[in-house]
Order: sequence, then structure tokens, then C-alpha cells
Amino acid sequence: MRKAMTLLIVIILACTTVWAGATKEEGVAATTGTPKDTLVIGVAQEINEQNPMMQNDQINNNCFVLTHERLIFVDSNNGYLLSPELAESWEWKDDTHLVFHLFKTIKFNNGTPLTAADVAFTLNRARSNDPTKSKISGTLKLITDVSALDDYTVQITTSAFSNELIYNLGAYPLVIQSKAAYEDPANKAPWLVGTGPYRFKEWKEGQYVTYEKRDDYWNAAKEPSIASSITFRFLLEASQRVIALQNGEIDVCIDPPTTDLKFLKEDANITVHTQAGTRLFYLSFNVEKAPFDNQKLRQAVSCAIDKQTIVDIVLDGRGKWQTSVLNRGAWSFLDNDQVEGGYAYDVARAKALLAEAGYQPGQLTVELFSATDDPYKTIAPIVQANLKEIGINVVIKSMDQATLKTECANGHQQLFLWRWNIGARVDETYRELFYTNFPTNYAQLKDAYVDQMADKVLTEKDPEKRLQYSHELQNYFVELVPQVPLYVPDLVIAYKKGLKGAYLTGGGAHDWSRAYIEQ
Amino acid sequence: MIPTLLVTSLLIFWAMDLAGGDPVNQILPENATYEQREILREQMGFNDPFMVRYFRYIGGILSGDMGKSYISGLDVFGTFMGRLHMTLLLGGSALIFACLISVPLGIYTALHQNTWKDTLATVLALFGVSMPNFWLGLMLILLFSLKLGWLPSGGTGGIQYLVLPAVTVGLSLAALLTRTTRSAMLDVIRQDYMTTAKAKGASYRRVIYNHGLRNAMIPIVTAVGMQFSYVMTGSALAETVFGWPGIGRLVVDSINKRDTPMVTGSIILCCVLMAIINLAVDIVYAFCDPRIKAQYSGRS
Amino acid sequence: MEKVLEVKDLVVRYETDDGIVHAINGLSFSIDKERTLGLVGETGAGKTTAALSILNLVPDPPGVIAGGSIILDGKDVLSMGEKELERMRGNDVAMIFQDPMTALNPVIPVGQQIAESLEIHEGLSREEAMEKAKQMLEQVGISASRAYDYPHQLSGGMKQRVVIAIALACQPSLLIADEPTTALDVTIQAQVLSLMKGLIDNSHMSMLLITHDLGVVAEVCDDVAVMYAGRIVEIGSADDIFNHTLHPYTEGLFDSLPNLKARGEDLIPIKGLMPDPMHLPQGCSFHPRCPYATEACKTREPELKKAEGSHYVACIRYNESSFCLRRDKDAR
Amino acid sequence: MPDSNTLLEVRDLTKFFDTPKGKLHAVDGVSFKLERGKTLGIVGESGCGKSTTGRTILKLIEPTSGQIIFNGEDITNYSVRHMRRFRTQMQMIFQDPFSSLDPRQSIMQLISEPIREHKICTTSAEIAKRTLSLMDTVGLARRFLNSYPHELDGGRRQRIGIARALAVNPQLIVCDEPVSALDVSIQAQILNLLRQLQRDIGLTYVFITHDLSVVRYFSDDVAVMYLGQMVEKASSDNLFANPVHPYTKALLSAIPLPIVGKDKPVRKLITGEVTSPVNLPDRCRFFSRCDMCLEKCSSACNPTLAEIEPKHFVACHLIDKEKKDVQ
Amino acid sequence: MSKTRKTIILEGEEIEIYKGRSMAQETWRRLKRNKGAMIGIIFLVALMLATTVASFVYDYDKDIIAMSKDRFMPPSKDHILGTDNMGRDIFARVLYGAKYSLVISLGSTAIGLAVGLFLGALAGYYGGLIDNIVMRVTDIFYSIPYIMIAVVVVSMLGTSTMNLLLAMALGTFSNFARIGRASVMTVRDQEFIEAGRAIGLPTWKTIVKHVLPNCLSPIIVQTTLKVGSNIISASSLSFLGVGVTPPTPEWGAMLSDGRSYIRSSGWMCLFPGLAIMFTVLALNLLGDGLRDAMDPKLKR
Repeated sequence: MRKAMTLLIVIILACTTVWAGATKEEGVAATTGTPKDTLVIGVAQEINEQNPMMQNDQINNNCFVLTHERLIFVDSNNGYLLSPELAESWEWKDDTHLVFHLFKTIKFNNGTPLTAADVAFTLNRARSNDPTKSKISGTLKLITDVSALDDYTVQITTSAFSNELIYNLGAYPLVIQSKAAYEDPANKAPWLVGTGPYRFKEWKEGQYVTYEKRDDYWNAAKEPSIASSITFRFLLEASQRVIALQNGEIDVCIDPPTTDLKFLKEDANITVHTQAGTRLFYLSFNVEKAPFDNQKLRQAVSCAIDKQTIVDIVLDGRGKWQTSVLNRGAWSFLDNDQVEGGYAYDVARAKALLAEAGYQPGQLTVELFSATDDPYKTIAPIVQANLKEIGINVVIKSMDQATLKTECANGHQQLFLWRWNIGARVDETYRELFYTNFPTNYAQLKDAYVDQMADKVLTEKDPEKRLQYSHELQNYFVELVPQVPLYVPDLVIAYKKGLKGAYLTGGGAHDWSRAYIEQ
Repeated sequence: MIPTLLVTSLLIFWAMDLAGGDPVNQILPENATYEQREILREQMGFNDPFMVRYFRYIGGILSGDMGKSYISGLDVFGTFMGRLHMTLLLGGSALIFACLISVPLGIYTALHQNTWKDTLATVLALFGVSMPNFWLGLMLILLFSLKLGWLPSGGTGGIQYLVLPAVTVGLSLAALLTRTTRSAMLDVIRQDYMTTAKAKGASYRRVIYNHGLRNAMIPIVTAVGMQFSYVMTGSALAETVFGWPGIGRLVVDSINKRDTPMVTGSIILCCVLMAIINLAVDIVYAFCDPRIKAQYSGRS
Repeated sequence: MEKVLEVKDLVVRYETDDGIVHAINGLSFSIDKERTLGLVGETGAGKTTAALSILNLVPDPPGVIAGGSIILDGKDVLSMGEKELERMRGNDVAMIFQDPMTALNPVIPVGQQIAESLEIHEGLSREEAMEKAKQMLEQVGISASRAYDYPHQLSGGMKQRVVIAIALACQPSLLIADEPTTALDVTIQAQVLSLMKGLIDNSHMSMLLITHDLGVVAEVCDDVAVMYAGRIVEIGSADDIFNHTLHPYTEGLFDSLPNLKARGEDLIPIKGLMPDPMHLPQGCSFHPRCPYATEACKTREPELKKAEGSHYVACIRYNESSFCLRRDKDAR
Repeated sequence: MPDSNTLLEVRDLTKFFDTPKGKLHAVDGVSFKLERGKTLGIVGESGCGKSTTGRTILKLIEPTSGQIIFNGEDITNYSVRHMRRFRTQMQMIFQDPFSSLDPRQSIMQLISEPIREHKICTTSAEIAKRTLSLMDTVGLARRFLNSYPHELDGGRRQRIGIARALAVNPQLIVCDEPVSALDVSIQAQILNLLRQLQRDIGLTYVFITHDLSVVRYFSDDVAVMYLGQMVEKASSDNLFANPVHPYTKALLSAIPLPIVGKDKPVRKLITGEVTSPVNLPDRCRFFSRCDMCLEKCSSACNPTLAEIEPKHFVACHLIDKEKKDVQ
Repeated sequence: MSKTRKTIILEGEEIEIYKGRSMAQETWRRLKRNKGAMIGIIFLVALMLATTVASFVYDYDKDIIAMSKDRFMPPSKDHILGTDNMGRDIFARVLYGAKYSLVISLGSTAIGLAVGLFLGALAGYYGGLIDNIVMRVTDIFYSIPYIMIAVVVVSMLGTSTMNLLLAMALGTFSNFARIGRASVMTVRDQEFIEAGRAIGLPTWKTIVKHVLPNCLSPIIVQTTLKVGSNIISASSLSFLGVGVTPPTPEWGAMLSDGRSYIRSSGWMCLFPGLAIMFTVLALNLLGDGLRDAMDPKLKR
């Protein structure tokens, strides 16, 4: 008995020690009674990469905007207007030469000044096909060379003119990094050296990542005034984020579940912010594989899907359904009333189209590939029920996103649910989703007209014509129906009353660097 | 132990290999070029035959490298270790909580066998065993976080963050252990040596605690040892429900993301962990049972 | 002579789910100072229950002591409080159990198990008690160095010696031994019996020896009580019982023993089986098996009556002057 | 030339078990002959190998070495399949009537199992008839036909065991402590039954027990075993009247006799307990407990059985000494 | 002993015999007196009946997966358990879903039982090398928390009801192998097995006629309990998203769906959880009752 008691005491002591240790470590993140000058943001995902050009995930990009800067700033909330960030000005010298002039006062967070050499280094490294250096070379294929003309001038040589190259340079993976840092063998994490107003402090795997304010930020005009540190807490479960917000553990809650919004609205301390989003969820076909190589059948499916109900069920009405394949708000985007014809929800028409396609109701059984997580697992049964109404039986195959991508890339699917979120560059949408033999062309579309029009949209310098091409292509897709665009959810963010200075975009590329809470 | 781990690693490696999902899709963004995909495949040796990859992996482990996550690029061993203490903290607290409840309750019910108190406690324990613990977790959140607002619903931090997950895992464990303790105690009570002790004139307390519990400890410790894998399972669920960054959730998340190195590595490390725990249980066991101690010390 | 123990009209039953087991139905006997009483009976006669009753250790539930009295040194055990009982057990009355394999606590060193009694009753410190325990071990023929051994390290005979040491540790005035040698081999049995006998004689104790083996009784006991279906059917000195048997059941037991027969001679077993203690027959519970049974035996329950001296018998037919057992007939 | 009257002959039978601690000498060089219709009693304390001997004779355990000759046929190396034929000729009655009967089978099933297995009767009516007649033979009331073992007492269960053994009309029955779990009155009933069966059917018994009084009463010949070896063997009367081996003497003296007062022999106790039969040295196994040992007992090798008078065998160095003394 | 007698005619002869009670009959007799077990049985029978009726009354396409406008209706007269996020009646889904939960748990237990018992019996009866191999394999599956095995297997084979069933069978079999081995080893050493050999029964007959029937008690009890715990496991896996495919009304999947709405529509979580709990409770009550009824030690 004594021995057992001793043992028990030892166990208890051991556990208490671990406990105490853990508690101490957690102390940093313990945010009860948040001081005013810190900002804690509850996010739905964990960051997974600290080197900007090794990734392209929204959550990471939200962090890089704090620590790094791009050449130019693309204002998603303002018609994708370009403004200076690191580059004071820029111009196309001819069809293949783009020149940037940098500000001259920029300093990295390790004190070294930023020069054209750093920009050239960054862009050239990003162009590398070596996956240990860069994983985003796919977006820079047009570039043939980047060189520093002098300390503050960079010249980019391209193989052809592109309307959208400049937008690529405004993407977060292409934030400018320090050449010197990479060349310093002592620096084990050179990618942490950036010019942004914050610097990386700590990433506690599975829990949070914290950034602290720099004292020596170069751009006084954009200098953040309040938050001395910004923490992203990874609260993967939506309801938890809401509760955490209400309990004051976090100041901002990204993507609160729509069903909980009424509780947040009742809460006097909380503001619910809503704005139009850009991320498109769609139902797509494998147009190379029976039975959806049949255009009429695809049109029938398009007519059978009750998009508004999906918006109601999945988003509690907070979203818009659409017909165009482009992301809402993108340049040249055609809203539902601007589309010619189209195949909107109409069961009778769907049945007629099904008959036209040569199928009897009940004759067809198809597989729908869907990811196991939200919202796909909710959309899939609705699609199933919709198609059931016109006599198409759907068997849902659930799989994780990785498998889904592989399966779709290999063309095993008949129907699948997926998403797309590109705002500034419509060419990427046309090219990556529909261009013949493009790796991410999961619809397996091979259409010469589409390819030709996509190329035109990319290179046409006459804005009028370019717009027309894009509209034509959108209308063509509406008729071709390689995918049934479903809806774009609104961006919903809940935060403490008094939050100011946050730059929020419908696509999710938020900038929190100047956010603070007014007491 | 070593062959077991080898077979386990082979099985897991094979299973993860068969599971769908191209690792290149995990590592590269969607718009990566064919060219870059091929370079990556070559670099990572994805094109090699299965056994080559497996032995390379084992070789890596032997040289202390368990690989890097496809998703976060972090070192697998480091990530696992970084989360291990969270799971140990949760599992340990749950176990202590369970023991503190179940051992006294089990003894009490055994001593009051077939009275209403016994029936009540037994039925409660049955309810505890019958509850899915993730559901219990949800209900606890509903009550203590949402309705009462006493405790945080998830995440990490001070002790208040530990309470709900530990209770969630601990309650069903407590229910199980109460039943074990009760039946162990009932078994012991029937033994002749208990009558011997009573016949010696030992007081009731002495008989129960000095003679009874010491013997009942043996099956109880066995049960606790057997329950470690249950604790891990329970933790995996509770960690998901409460957003507790432990290894259970790590494995589940990694599988959902097809993070093969993380899954393989974590499961192998889990096995090592279980082996260590089993060893610890054996040692505790030897403390409780001199017959086993004798086996270890070589006396008969 | 002074009586150490007097059991009167004891009734014990077990109330189980399947019915009421009438284990003891009016048991009466007594043990004189420094005498050894052998309680003989077959399985299910209620011997062990009788022993447990004396220490008030009948498991409750399902056991119920429904009546009677057990007077120990002038005090009724059945009306003692829990504290009083604890003081009595192991101190005034000690018990040795049938199976030494299970009677010892497997997780406590044997020395400590002996010492426990001493700590409880003599108020000795742990060390003193252990010292005395070692002496006790030597007394029962085990080296003191084995005091720290666990039961599983000892052989069966040694375990039973330890059990005896535990029982004798506090010099009780009465020792109850419940089949102390049944589980042992015959050579060990002889050793243990002689050890017990020696210790009891030396320390002037009384003993209640419960056994089914008439041979053991003949070796050890001064007095013998024969039990059947929860009652004493015959009680008297060893000589009375062995050489002047009066009850048909006792006779049947003797006739069943092969050791008294010549080879080739048929045994004369008692016909039939022990009655089911849940459904005891009316009248004399032995009548269905008794070769001498009459109609009267089926209805009347015989009382324990004095035959001569200390010899008592419970048989209706004994009162008939012409009645004579076969054994006696043969002897004549 | 096999002696036609000899039913069973065992020559130098040995069975070792491998245990983690070493070689366990369960049976070590046991030899005997058994005539038809006779009973050989094997006595010894627990762990002396008497049960193993019984089981090895029936080849329920494969012997390590030695010979078993049954009815003139050497069955030592017969396979399990081959042995099935002999199962009708040699049977066993087990010690524990509680564990030797499958609790899930009714009496009918239990008794008819060997009948069916060896196709002694084929039609179900015949089987039933034979089962009932067996029940009559062993004195088991027919009304128990559909009962289950757990509903019966020990004596009746043992009768089932006997009926099962008898079902195949065997010539030899090995009885492994058939009465030690029973009360005296029941024990007498079973012993009577076994004896009556021997008389009626002419059965041959190997009667294994630790109870010397039973063996004296029941057996024609008695073999005393100690730690796997036979130390003395003689006819029952001879052995009990004139025990020679110190162990036999101690054993006989240890029996508590139910006699009070008259001519009671003085008991002689031996010290110590049976040692473990693992890794035994090659010397007299009784050496450590023997109070009569000679100097050479500590050094000399294990004594072998020697015939000191007709049909009286003893394995002891004392015999040699006596012989020398005589010389 | 049973007082009931009956008369049979055998060979033209009339014999009055006791109507013996086999172990099964005896168990049933004792089980009938166990209130908890009877409640369990009644609940289970009622549930099965209700499920059978439900599959006739409700149309899968119309009542189980079709959407309606009545979304998030709290429990009311029209929908006694309310409706879910797609306006489907929870009562219908819970009843209909019992089928999935029961089929998955029964199926996985049955497969696990068959495989585990076979391996366990083999290991237990023959011992030696076979025992060693079988036990090492079971050890592997025993030391990894079942949820990890199941998640890996499901992700390897793909998400479907059948694969879920298989994955859980894999987590179950080691349990049965252990129990099968232990009980076969206990029975193997009993004298009646030797008695069977003595009358010349071949090994396979001994195993089938004597060993297996006598191992049944612990196995039946364990099976009952395992069916219960597999219901929980299945729902845990569905909860983690590796269970059945939507919109299958499996209880765990319903819980997982309801989890997002726990705050606004708690009934979506409450009722499937209660359904799991009561079903498992019923199975546990039955299992406990069986254990008591089959264990002669506990006979009072």
C-alpha cells in the first residue's frame, strides 16, 4: 500500500511538473485580459510555411503581408487598382521589358537596405524550377530574365507581352526577400528577413504564430500605430472561434459559422462585418468521360441545380450564386443578368434537356467526388437530391482533398466539387482550369476555341477588345458548361467593436498590419 | 519490440503508399508546372520502387531523420515531440482524474454490493461507458462554455483549458475503471486470505485497504495499462473536439491531409510510446505483485 | 470442567436467489478447556459454517445467523459489537483455514502477515512484531530468514505452518482448525498434525478441529462430534465414538472406510447421498439413508440425548431397548 | 514370447518435460507388468509422476523413451490416429468429476459420445439402449438421462465418468485418483462399483492414488513412486506387511488410522517436503529426507529396483548393504 | 435440481426423466431475473423493430435525404426530434440510421470475431511458434490506438460503409484473438479435453465439440460489449469524417453535421448522441447481465 501510495504521489508530482511547465510555456499565448496593443486573430487554418515562394496559401499570405512587402500593391477592394509598395513607379519599356523603380529608403528587418539586387535575386529564385527553392515558378513562365539596372532599378525581360504579369508581381509569394540573408551561411532562415512592419517572433506548432512590431520600419506613412504584436491563433473549429471571440480570448474571428451569427449580432461588444467574397465553389464535369462528354446532359445538370437553396443551406443565405466561371468581382466578370442565355434553375427545362441528351429519368447513375470536409460534404447531398429530381442518381464518393485532386488530375471523376479563388488575373482562371492539358484542368477540357481566346485575353493590348474577348469566352463557357458555377460566399468576419484599420478583402487576403481596437 | 516496430512501419508505409493522393500535389501549389512536378518527383525519389523507398525511410529513421511534413515542411520528429507533452498532459490528467474518481467509487460499490448505492453507481458507470466521448465533449461545451460560460471551449492556455478535455477523456475512463475496481474488489473480497485477515481481528478498514486493495491493485493496474491505447484514442477525439494540439489530432489531421511522412512517423512513434508505457506499467505491476517482481529478479 | 466455548441451538442459513440453504439447524456442542474437539462430517454438513459462526464471520449477505448463542468465555459472540469482535478474533479465538495456498495474502511477506496479528492485539511496534513473528516462524519450524518471503516462495507445507503461526501468534485460548491438513500430502499432513498437537499441548489451548477424516480425528482429538445436515448426531469422547458407536450414520462412516477392511472384503457404504440443504427431509434428516429407519423417523426430529457419561446421540431408535447397531452385533 | 496372461507391460518408461528452469523428471524409468483382471495400485505424493505415468500408458502424453506393450503389441510409437483403435481397449477414469465432464453436454451426450465415436452402435435406438444399460450398470438412475453434469453431485458425476470409460468395452482402465474428490460414504460406493465391475467384466485396473488405505484395500499389487521413480513394488499384502524402502515405511506410518485406544502403531515422521523434480542429480532421490541413509547414498548413483524376494522389488542402497551383511 | 419431470418413451419403455437444464437454459433463466439485462434486451428488440418498421415507413429518397424548407425546426409536434440543417426530420433519420450503426458494428464485430477467434483458437490450442506469430501480430494492432488504424485503413481503401466496417474489424480482431486465446488456453487444460482424447476424439472434433462451446461465455459477453463499443467507434470515425459518405444517416455522421450548429440547434447533436448512448447502454446492460448469468462464481 505504501509503495502504491508513493507511486501515486510520484505520478501526481510528475504530472504537476509537466502541467506547470506547460502552463508556463502557454503563458505567452494566454490572452485572458488582452492588453490593448496586441491583436489576436482566430483563424481557421494553421500556417504551414514561412518561406513565401515555397507556398501559395491564404493563411500564410496573411502573415507575409506583415513581415514582407511586394513591389506593388494590388487593391482588391478597388477594382484591382495598382499602387506603389516597394516600387515607386514602373513602366513597360517595350513589349518584353518591364522596369521597376524602387524607393530608396527601404530597410530589411535586419537593418540592411533593400536594393534592386534583392529584387532581382528574389524574382530569379522564384523562377527556379527546383522545388527546394521555389514552388511558384509556374506563374512566372513568361519571364526570361530579371536584372538590376542600378541599385534602385530592376528590369524584367519577358518572352511576350502579358496583361497580367504585373499582377503576378503583386502576389504575396513574390514578396521581396534579402539576397544578403540567403548568402549568409549563418542565417538558417533567410526567408524571415523582410521589409514589412512586423517581424516573426514565434510559431508554436498547432497553437499560434506571433509577430511583433518593428521599430525601424522604413515607411513612416504606413507605420502601424497601435498593435505591438499580432498573433494568429489556430482555432480550427468554427464554433470554437466564435466562443473564443465572445469570451475575449481573441479579437477577430475569421469565418464565423453563419448559424452562429445571430449570437454574435446580439453581442453588444462584437461587430459582424460582411462583404462580397470572391471564392467560387463549383460543380464540375469530366467532359472527356461518359456520360458528361454529352453537352446537353451537362446543360440539364446545370438547370437541375438549385443554387439559391445551396446558398441558403450552406451559407444561411450569405452568398451569391452565379453563372460565370470567373470569380465574382474579377475583371470582366459577368453577373447573372449580364450573361446571355444560361442554364439557371429550371426543373422542367432540365428534364427536357435530359431527354434531349438521350437519357430516360432513372437511367443514369453517376459518381460525385467530394471532399470530406465542409462545405463539400454539405453541398454534395444537395446536388444529389437536385439531380434525383430529374432522374439522375448520384453516388457520393467522399475523399480527402489530396486524393480528390489526384483523382481529378488523372481524370477518374465524372462529377466533382471544387473551388477557385483568383481575383486579379482572369487569365489564370481561363488557363489553369480550362486550357488544353494544363495540370489543373480537372474538367479535362480540350477546346481549341477556349485556348485561342484565353491567349487573346492575355496578350490583347486594346482594353476594349480584351474585355470583349473575355465576355465572349464567359458566354461560351455558359453554353459549353464544363462546370456549373455554384456560388461565392460572402466574406464574414466578426471582431470586437472598435476594430479599426484592418484591410479586408473578399478573397481573404487581409492585411492586419494597421489594425487596432479603439477602446 | 524492434521487429514489431519494423512490421508496423512497413504496414503503415504500405498503407499510406496505397492510399490515394499524389504527394506532389501536397508539396507543390496547384499551378506548378509539369516540369517542376517531375523535378520534385525525381528529387524526392517518388519514382523509386516501393521497397527502395521503404528502406530509405528506415535508413533515415536509423540516422535520426524521420522526414519532413509534406504540408508544413517541419521535421516530423520535432513536431511529434513538440506535441507529445500536450497529449501526455491531457492523458495524464484524464487518468489521474479517472483514478481519483473510480478507485474510491469502485471500492465503495464493491463493499455495498447489491444495495441501491451500488446499483446507482453501477448504472452511472454504465452510462459513462456507453457515452461516445466526443459527444460528451460537445455536451460539456454546450453546458460549461456556452450556457454557463465557466470554461473555455477549446484551445490551450492555463489550467482552465485543460478541465473540459480532461474530464471528457477521464469520465468514460473513470466509468471503465470503476467497473474494473468494483469487480476486482468483489473478487478479492471473496478470497480466503480476506477471511484470514478478518479472523486475525484486523479492523474493517485494515482488511479492505491493507489486504483487499493491495491485491485489487493488480487487476486495476492491468486495466489502467490496457486503457492507455484507449486514452490515446479518446485523446485523439477530445483533441479534435477541443482543438487541443496533441498527437492524436496531429495524426488525424495529417491523414486527412495525406501528410504521409507525418502519419507514418507519428504512428511509429506512437508505437514506441505505447511500448514505453507498457514497460512502465510492467514496472508498476511488479511493484504491486511480488510474484512478478520475483520473475524479474530471477528468484522463484 | 470449564468450558471455553459453548454453542447452543445455532441456526444459520444462506438466503440465495435459488432458495434458502439450511446450513446449520440447531447445532449445540461445547469445548472444555485444554481439550480438542473433532467436528466430523461430510461435504455440506455445515462444518465450515459452524467454524465461521464462532468468529461471527459468516458472509452476510447471503448468510443469516437466525438463532442460538455462541458463548465464548462467558460472552455471547453473536451479540458482540464490531470492535469487541475484532478484539476477540485472533486474540481469544484463532482460525486455521483449509487451503494454505489461498489463505495467505499473496502480496504481503509472510513475516508481516504474522506480525499483523501482534500489532493489532498486543500493540507491538512494527519492529517488535516482526521480531516476534520471526520467533513464531522458528517455532513452527521455518527459518526466521524466510520472514521476508512472499507466500508464493514457500511450499504448501510451509504455508500451512505460516498459517498456524499466524493463528497462534497471540496465544488464543481456542484454536479453530478447518480441515488444516486436507490439502497436504500425507507425509506433510503427519508433520503438520504433530506440530499442531505439540503447540496446543504446550500452550494449553483448546482446539476445534474440523475434518472429514476420521483418521485425523483419531490422531488428534479428545472428543468427537459427528455432524450431519447441520446438526450434531453424536458427540462424545473419542473412545465413545470410535469404540462405542451409537448412531447409524457414524456407523456408516466407519463402514465406508477402506483402511479398516481386509482386502477383498466389501465396503458397506451408506446408501444414497447427502440431502440437499435447500430441501431437507422431514423428521430425522438421515432417515432416507438409514438402514434402521422406521416410520417414526420420517416424522419426528430426534433430539440429542445423553447416552452415558459425556456420550450423547440423536437417534429415535436408540431409545428402543432392543435396538442395536450392526457393528455392536458383530462385536458381540 | 509374450506372456498371454500379461495385458500390459511397461519397460523403462520415461517422460521428461522441458521447463524454463530445466528438465523436469516426471517419469523416470518405470517398469512393471500387469496381468489380466488384476489391479496395480500406484501410490505417491503429489508431483511424484504417478498421474503422468497413467497418462503416458494411455499415450495421452507421448513418452520420452521406454516401451509400452499392450496385449503383446508395442504401442509406444503408434500415432494418434493409430491409437484410436486402442481407445476401445484402454480407458481412463479421471480424478476430478467436476472438470472431466464437458459442462455443456447432457448425460446422454456424454455417455453416448464414445459409443458414437467408435461406432459401437450405429442406430440412435441402439445408442440410446446402450446408454441406458450403461447407466444401469454404474448405478445411475435413468431419470438423469437429460440432466447436465452441473446438476449432479460428485458421486453421480464419477459414475458418468465410469460409464463413459465402460462404453467402449475396454480391457484396461487407468483410474487416476477416482475417489479422492469424494466424501467417504460416496467413495465407498464408487470403490464397490469398481470392484464389482472388475468381478463381472474382468477389467484390469491401474489404480493411481495418494491414499494408501484405499490402495491397500483395492489393489493386488502396489507400486510406490517418489519423484518419478518407482522405489518399491510388491503385492499389496506383502508391501503393507513388510515395507522395506524407508520412504514406503514413512508413508505407511503417516496414514492416520481411525482407531482409538487399541493397538495403535507409533507414528514415525519424516522431515522435509518433496523437492522439485527439476534437474535432479543422479543419486537416491529420497536422500535429503531419509533418516536411514548410508554414507554412500550421498555419492553413489541412483539405486535401481532389485528383487529382494519373489515379486517384491525395492530400489534402495540399504538393500545392497543388507545383502552384504548377509554375505 | 429442476423439479420438472417429463416422460419419454424409449425402446417402448416409458422412462420418467428430469428435464435437465443445459448451460444455455440455465443462463437464460438467470438472465431473465436480471432487470438491467431485460431492459437492455427489450430496448434492443424495440430498436430493431422500430428500425425495421422505419425502413418500410420512410422512403430513403423522400424522407431521409430529401431537403425541405423546414430547416432547424426545434422539436415539435410535427417533428418530435426537430429537423436538421437541410430540413430533414431527425426522428426519421435517427430511426433509419440505427440500421447503419447496427450493421456496421455487428458486421465489424462479426468479422473481427471470426478472424480473431480463429487466430486466437489456433494460437491457444497449439501454442509454440504459431502462438508467438499470432500474438505478435495482434500486439501490433493492439498497441496502435484503433482509431489510427481505422483512419489509415479508410483513407487507404476510400470512404464507404463497407470500408469503415473492414477498418473496424481490423481494430476488433486483436481483441478477440486475445480473448479467444486466453479462453482456449483455459479450456485446453481442463480435464474433459483430455477425457475427449482418451476416448479417441480427433483434434478437430475436440476443438469443435468441446473447446469452442466452453469458450463461448467470455466470447459472447465480449461480443456483446464489443458491438456496443464498435457503435461508438463507428460514430467516432464518422465524426472525424472518415466514416460513411454523406448523406447517410449514420449517427456519428449526424453528430458531425450537427456539431457546427451545436449552439443554435443543439438538438441536432443531442438526439443522435442519445441514440448512441442508449443503444450502447442497452448492449452493455445485456453484456453485464450475460456475464453475471454465465459466471457461476457470482451465483448467489
